[in-house]
Amino acid sequence: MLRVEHLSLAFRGVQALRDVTFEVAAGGVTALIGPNGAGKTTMFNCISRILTPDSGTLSLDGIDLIGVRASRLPELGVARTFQHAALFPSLDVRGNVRIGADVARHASRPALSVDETLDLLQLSADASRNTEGLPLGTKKRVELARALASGPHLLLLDEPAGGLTHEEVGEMRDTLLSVKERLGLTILLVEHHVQMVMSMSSHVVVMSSGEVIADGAPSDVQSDPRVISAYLGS
Amino acid sequence: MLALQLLVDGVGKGAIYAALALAIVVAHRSTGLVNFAQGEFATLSAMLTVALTGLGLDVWLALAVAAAASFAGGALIQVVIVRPTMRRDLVPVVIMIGLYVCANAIGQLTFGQNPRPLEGLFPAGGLMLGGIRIQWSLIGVILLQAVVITALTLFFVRTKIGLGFRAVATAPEASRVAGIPVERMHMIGWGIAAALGAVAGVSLTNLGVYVEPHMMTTVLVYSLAAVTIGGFDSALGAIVGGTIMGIVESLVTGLVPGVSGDAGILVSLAIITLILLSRPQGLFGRERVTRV
Amino acid sequence: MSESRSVRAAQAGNAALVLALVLVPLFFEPFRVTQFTQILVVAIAVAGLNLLTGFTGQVSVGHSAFFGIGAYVTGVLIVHAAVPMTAAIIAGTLSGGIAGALFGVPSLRIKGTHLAIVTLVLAASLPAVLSTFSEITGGTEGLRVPRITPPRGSFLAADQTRYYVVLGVLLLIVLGVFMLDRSRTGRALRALGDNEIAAVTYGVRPMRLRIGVFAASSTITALAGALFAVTSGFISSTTSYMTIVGSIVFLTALVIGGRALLAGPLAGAAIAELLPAQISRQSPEWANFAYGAILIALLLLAPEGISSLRPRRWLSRTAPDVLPTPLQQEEAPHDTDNTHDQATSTTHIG
Amino acid sequence: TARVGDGGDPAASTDGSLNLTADCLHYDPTAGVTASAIKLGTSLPLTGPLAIPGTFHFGLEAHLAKINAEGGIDGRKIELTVLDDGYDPAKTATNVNELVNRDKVFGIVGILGTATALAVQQDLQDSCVPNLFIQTGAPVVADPAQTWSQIQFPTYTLEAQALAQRAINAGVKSVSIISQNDAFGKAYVDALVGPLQDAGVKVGTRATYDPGAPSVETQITQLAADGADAVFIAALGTKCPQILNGIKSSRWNPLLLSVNFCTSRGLLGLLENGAGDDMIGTTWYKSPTDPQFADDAALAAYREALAKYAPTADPDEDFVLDGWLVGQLLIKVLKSAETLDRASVMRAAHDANLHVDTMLDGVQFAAAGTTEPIGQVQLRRYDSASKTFLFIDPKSGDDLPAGKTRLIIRRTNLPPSADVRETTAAPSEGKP
Amino acid sequence: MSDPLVPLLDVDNLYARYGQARVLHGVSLTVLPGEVVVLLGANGAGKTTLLRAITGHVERTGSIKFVGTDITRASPATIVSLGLVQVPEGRGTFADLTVQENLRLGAYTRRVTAAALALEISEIVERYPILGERAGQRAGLLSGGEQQMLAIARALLARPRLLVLDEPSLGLAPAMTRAVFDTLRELHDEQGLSLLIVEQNADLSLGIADRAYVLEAGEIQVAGPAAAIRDDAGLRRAYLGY
Ligand SMILES: Nc1ncnc2c1ncn2[C@@H]1O[C@H](COP(=O)(O)OP(=O)(O)OP(=O)(O)O)[C@@H](O)[C@H]1O
Ligand SMILES: Nc1ncnc2c1ncn2[C@@H]1O[C@H](COP(=O)(O)OP(=O)(O)OP(=O)(O)O)[C@@H](O)[C@H]1O
Ligand SMILES: CC(C)C[C@H](N)C(=O)O
Ligand SMILES: [Mg+2]
Ligand SMILES: [Mg+2]
Repeated sequence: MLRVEHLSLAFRGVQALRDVTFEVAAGGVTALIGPNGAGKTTMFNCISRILTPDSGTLSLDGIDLIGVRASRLPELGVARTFQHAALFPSLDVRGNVRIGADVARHASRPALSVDETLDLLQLSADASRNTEGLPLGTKKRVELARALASGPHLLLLDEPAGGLTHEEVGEMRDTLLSVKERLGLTILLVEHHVQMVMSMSSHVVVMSSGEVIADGAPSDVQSDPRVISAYLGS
Repeated sequence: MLALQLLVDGVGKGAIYAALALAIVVAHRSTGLVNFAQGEFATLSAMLTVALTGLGLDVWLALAVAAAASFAGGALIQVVIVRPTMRRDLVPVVIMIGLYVCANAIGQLTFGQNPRPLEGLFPAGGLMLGGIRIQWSLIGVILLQAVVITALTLFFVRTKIGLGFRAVATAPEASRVAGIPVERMHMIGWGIAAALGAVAGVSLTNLGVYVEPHMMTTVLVYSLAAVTIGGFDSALGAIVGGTIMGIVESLVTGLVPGVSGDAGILVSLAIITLILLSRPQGLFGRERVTRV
Repeated sequence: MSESRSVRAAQAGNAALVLALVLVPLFFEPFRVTQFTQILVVAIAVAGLNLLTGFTGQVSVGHSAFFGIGAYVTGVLIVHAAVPMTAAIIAGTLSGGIAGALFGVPSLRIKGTHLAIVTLVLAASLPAVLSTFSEITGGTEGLRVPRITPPRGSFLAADQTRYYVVLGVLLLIVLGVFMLDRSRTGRALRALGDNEIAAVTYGVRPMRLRIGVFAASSTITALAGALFAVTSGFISSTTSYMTIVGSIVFLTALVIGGRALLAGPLAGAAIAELLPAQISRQSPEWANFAYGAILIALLLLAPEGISSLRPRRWLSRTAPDVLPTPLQQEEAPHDTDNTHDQATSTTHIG
Repeated sequence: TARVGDGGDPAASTDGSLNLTADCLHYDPTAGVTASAIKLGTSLPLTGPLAIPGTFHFGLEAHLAKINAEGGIDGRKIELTVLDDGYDPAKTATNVNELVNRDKVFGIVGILGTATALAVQQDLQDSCVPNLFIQTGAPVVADPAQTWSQIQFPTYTLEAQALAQRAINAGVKSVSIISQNDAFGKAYVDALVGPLQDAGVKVGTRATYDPGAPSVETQITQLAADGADAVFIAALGTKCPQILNGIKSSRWNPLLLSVNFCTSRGLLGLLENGAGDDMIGTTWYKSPTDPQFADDAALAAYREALAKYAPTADPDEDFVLDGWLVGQLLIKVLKSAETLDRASVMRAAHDANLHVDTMLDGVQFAAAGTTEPIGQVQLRRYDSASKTFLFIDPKSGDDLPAGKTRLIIRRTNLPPSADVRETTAAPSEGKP
Repeated sequence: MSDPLVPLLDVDNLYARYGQARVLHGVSLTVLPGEVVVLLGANGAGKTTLLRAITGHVERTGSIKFVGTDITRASPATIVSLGLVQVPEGRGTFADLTVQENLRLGAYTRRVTAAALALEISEIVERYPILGERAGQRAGLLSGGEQQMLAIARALLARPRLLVLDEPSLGLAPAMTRAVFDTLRELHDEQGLSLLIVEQNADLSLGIADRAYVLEAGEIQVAGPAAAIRDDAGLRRAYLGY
């Protein structure tokens, strides 16, 4: 579905992506993991067209994404969350989710209604709250709700489990998997919660220092010595 | 020849704009606010200086006393008026408008309407350089400003307190976490800016401006434009921005036929828009960090 | 108070306010009606500014220029080209909108305080432009513009006619802003003001919206200017609404008024218009000082504006929650990479 | 002499040409007049950059207070309401609206400024409210169609032409101009250029400055580069000393010609040593700082009343004296009105032919048949060494003996008076 | 070192609120000198609020004593200078300042010579080399995890007696999380640093903790030795996942 080929990007002095190539299969959960500063968020920023790579190609269902403006991506069915929740403080929780739904109105994809989404992520009680005072875990859920409400094909999640207890991580995983089935989603997941990654992904790509160092099934990757030394630690 | 003289005139104009611009930069660098009332504070400081010289004080001494008093005044205003409203969006802007109006009124009430000159800080007259006339006072003011920028730059970049000022201006909450006394820093920042306002006001009187309640009205607009061109965080930028505006304005109105004195502000509008379109943070400003 | 009850209370409050506004000219002397008309004109200008500042958090100190463009295009067309008044008002309004759209272009790149200062310089430039073209604008000597007159056979006096025309426009605009507030575009605007990158990720098109909102905002303020020309009958390049002072009046009224859509601009405009004159009558020497001090005191007591003071709910549904502290660089541009903990700042005015 | 009119038929004028009330909306002849008072109002800048001209009101108030203390006009005290407009025409309009409709004043006196006056002139005309002694000399305000208003200053045209005449007489070959970039400056420039060119004098560089600009060095450099024989200065406030100081330090040494507003002592006190020497200016009243009037009885009375009734005012300020002078004229006009109704008073103003003791000898407020009542000015020279003014002969430029005047007069049907000299200055037409 | 039985931090009956919203309802908690205390709780329980209340960042009533000094009304700056230092939740860095400047600001409340500070900074950088590599880069441009490291490093430079950490592992890769906890343990063991940690990675945090508290809806529900948490089936499922 999403194909990343030979992508490179440097910031002044920092080579954040080096010739990155991987593929995200439709309908699955692909995890993108790697140590801090590996380039995962940068990769997301390239896919969501906030950044333009120096070289390489990006294609979604055969459409060349490099030529697409960031604001058109939701129409193509791409939604994302941000590592540091990027909510709109002048809108309440429901308003934030409605921003997502505003996109979906124009798409022919199946989508959850705003109320369904709020319900699903247990946000109904907080619907009219200001987003600024929300606890971290709740912010993460609002982000996810906003993304889901846009009725995406491809969902990019940047550390959705940050700040959640084990129990809450489990709930989030179950929710994600069930929505994925319902809407026929494809998920690209960046997450440091190894247990969550391993238990829900069908395919894992590991990056380090801007490079892909491993790419395969979760169990294979988990035992890859390079991954252990660079990421998991002994 | 004419062009050269106009250039010198432009530098003089620029020095006027730069004087107040420096105070604006300091306030911004240490509190993150653009103080619209800065010009009026400077006017009050200049009036105080006039009053002190009237008591027989030497003008430099009067300036020092006025700067010290201004420091206290600025700090006091920060504590009593600005601090309680700091964190509420547009409110500080209107607070500063209120301060502007009050300061202006105080000037009229205490000093009266009549313009008064202030004894020069520098020798009168000037030198002729191949037919170009340069006043000693202009040279003096420029030197004074050079000293101020150097001191400010060293202060903000080299010293621990200077670093603290930059921290509280850009990230007050993180500063609190790091144990920096944000409120006190803001107070001192306003004080320093007000003291520099005194220097600005007195500099102006050395560049042909008289002390009167409205001496800063237009200067403020140009100085704000200068700061914007130079970048809100750069003392050097304030000087460069002011000088660019002064020179371009002087050359355009002096050399282009049919362009009248009023065009100055239009020229400034053009310069500021063009420069900011290519460098939105100003020539010497640093772009704010944005990434996700 | 439950959500629906507070909404109903707000509606009732607004209805009462509208009724009062409609009745004003029937109970006041003509000179008061004329004075109120001017307040309504300023309220329209403030509503225009609120569209920009309230929704996107951008601060314009240049709206006096749009006001002036609206007033002058209207006045010049009527006086020099004998264009019918309505057509001239429309032309003046659109001209202000076009100028605003042009200013929307730099606003794509120039943000926050920088934009505010650029607009400030714009405001300072209008009088210079007017005096450059003094042959047609009259410069400081100004232009005498024919005023709105009652339609033939109308039972309304001239002052009442003018009042109702302006009131009608104000109510329409407030209704428009109210609808925008609940619309998809309104949400998109606020999202854009909060966090451009995240907004774009959700399909918000910054160029279109930024230019659009600048244009819409300046159109409304230009309409206020056009109405000023045909209700006051005289415009000059020294008329304060067309100088920086005008921008400051609008900004002050916006903040002092608070974020209620109708009550906010009205209360703000009334204070900005009436207060200085009233104090000045008592003591001209102290008037300015007192005015400045009252402004400060009001904000210390009611930082969210008069319309947010109790009884709070019934005054109105509140408008856009603003804004990323545009003149306080601490939070602008509002980036996702915001290190500052904003937990303590939850209230916004518009 | 005056009694409250019953309204009668105000249109029945002794002067058939003046039908004052023909188009009045709700003409209220005696508004503001009661058995014990006559209410008047004014709007002028008490604050802002033009607050100094605004000090005019002190002189006016002092004079009215003095008259009131002496019993008023037939027992009626004059109550003057002074409102601040900060030189904002929109405010002037609001103020006048309040004065007329809320305070119900009888008339408006001494609106200050051109734009401000224009903002309210038509409204006052439409409602037939006297709009007396407008503080401007702009010909555009002296519009014959505006029968309910009257300016007080000699026109800027007359002033400019008088100075032009002096330049021509002095034999200069070229004149540069520096003027404020607004209607005020333009009125002078417009009036100046024609006569100079007609006389074969070259009009060189014309520089303008923005009233708010902090300095005028660029303009001085431009003018100095041109190096004309004379320079005409149409400026206000601190721009005057800035210009004169600038000229001085540029080492250009032209004949200096300046409008009346530049020649107040307060401003000249800001001059650097030697600057402004021999500058020619105009006047029509007894400047309070002019040493030749140090012992003048009229000024002594003025100072005494001011100290009593307006102690905060600066008696040396020309604008304050002008306010006093207007007060004197006002009382005479009110007293000379046949009845105390608006039309009669307005008619009295139009018929006025008055001299008051604070005016220079020979100067007359003579309104009959003209919209520009004061038609004479005296030239004077500034002596920088003694910091004083000396009246000069317009033709030769020689100093006149103390106490003597030689006026330049606009050619009209004025009654001849003692030491008055006619010159060639042409009457200006009130432009619409 | 102070008396091991007198609490370093003694929070008693603490209430805190944001405007009208009451969040903490009479929380009492202690940290003894040299102790590591973990605070657990569900999303929204009030953990962050509790830490912010202790360090002076939210409106609070009740009593907070630190080394015997009442700091209930003290300003954040005073609290930091007493040695009670916080690593806030999420990014607590100065985005617009460089990494180097961020580190220097860590020692703001201390009297230390420039040379001594440089030495301390170079020691920290040895632990987290990326901070050295990016010394001149502005902090806001770092990756999420890199910023978290910076925030922790900066707090350490304040030389705290009690370090309060709000989700220190947030955004850190597993290996890095372990490295951070190693550092903390080391500082605890070698320098007697006391710790109060809010951490969802309970495996790790309980691993170094002496005692634990569980906060629910603004009230302390469970308090006891760290090991006891592992013995409670419900808590184990919620916080440890097995
Ligand atoms: N705008 C930028 N300017 C300079 N360097 C940058 C910029 N954005 C990212 N980097 C650097 O690029 C590298 C990759 O950053 P990125 O945010 O993609 O990492 P990440 O894999 O998401 O890490 P983490 O798990 O810590 O979030 C980092 O070293 C970061 O410092
Ligand atoms: N600035 C604020 N304004 C209003 N309410 C707030 C604010 N900050 C927190 N709250 C409320 O306080 C309660 C506790 O929040 P807190 O952030 O302390 O939870 P937490 O336990 O840290 O959660 P998490 O594990 O998700 O970080 C929540 O109901 C939250 O909505
Ligand atoms: C100084 C004022 C009395 C003159 C004023 N500027 C005018 O327009 O005429
Ligand atoms: Mg990341
Ligand atoms: Mg938390």
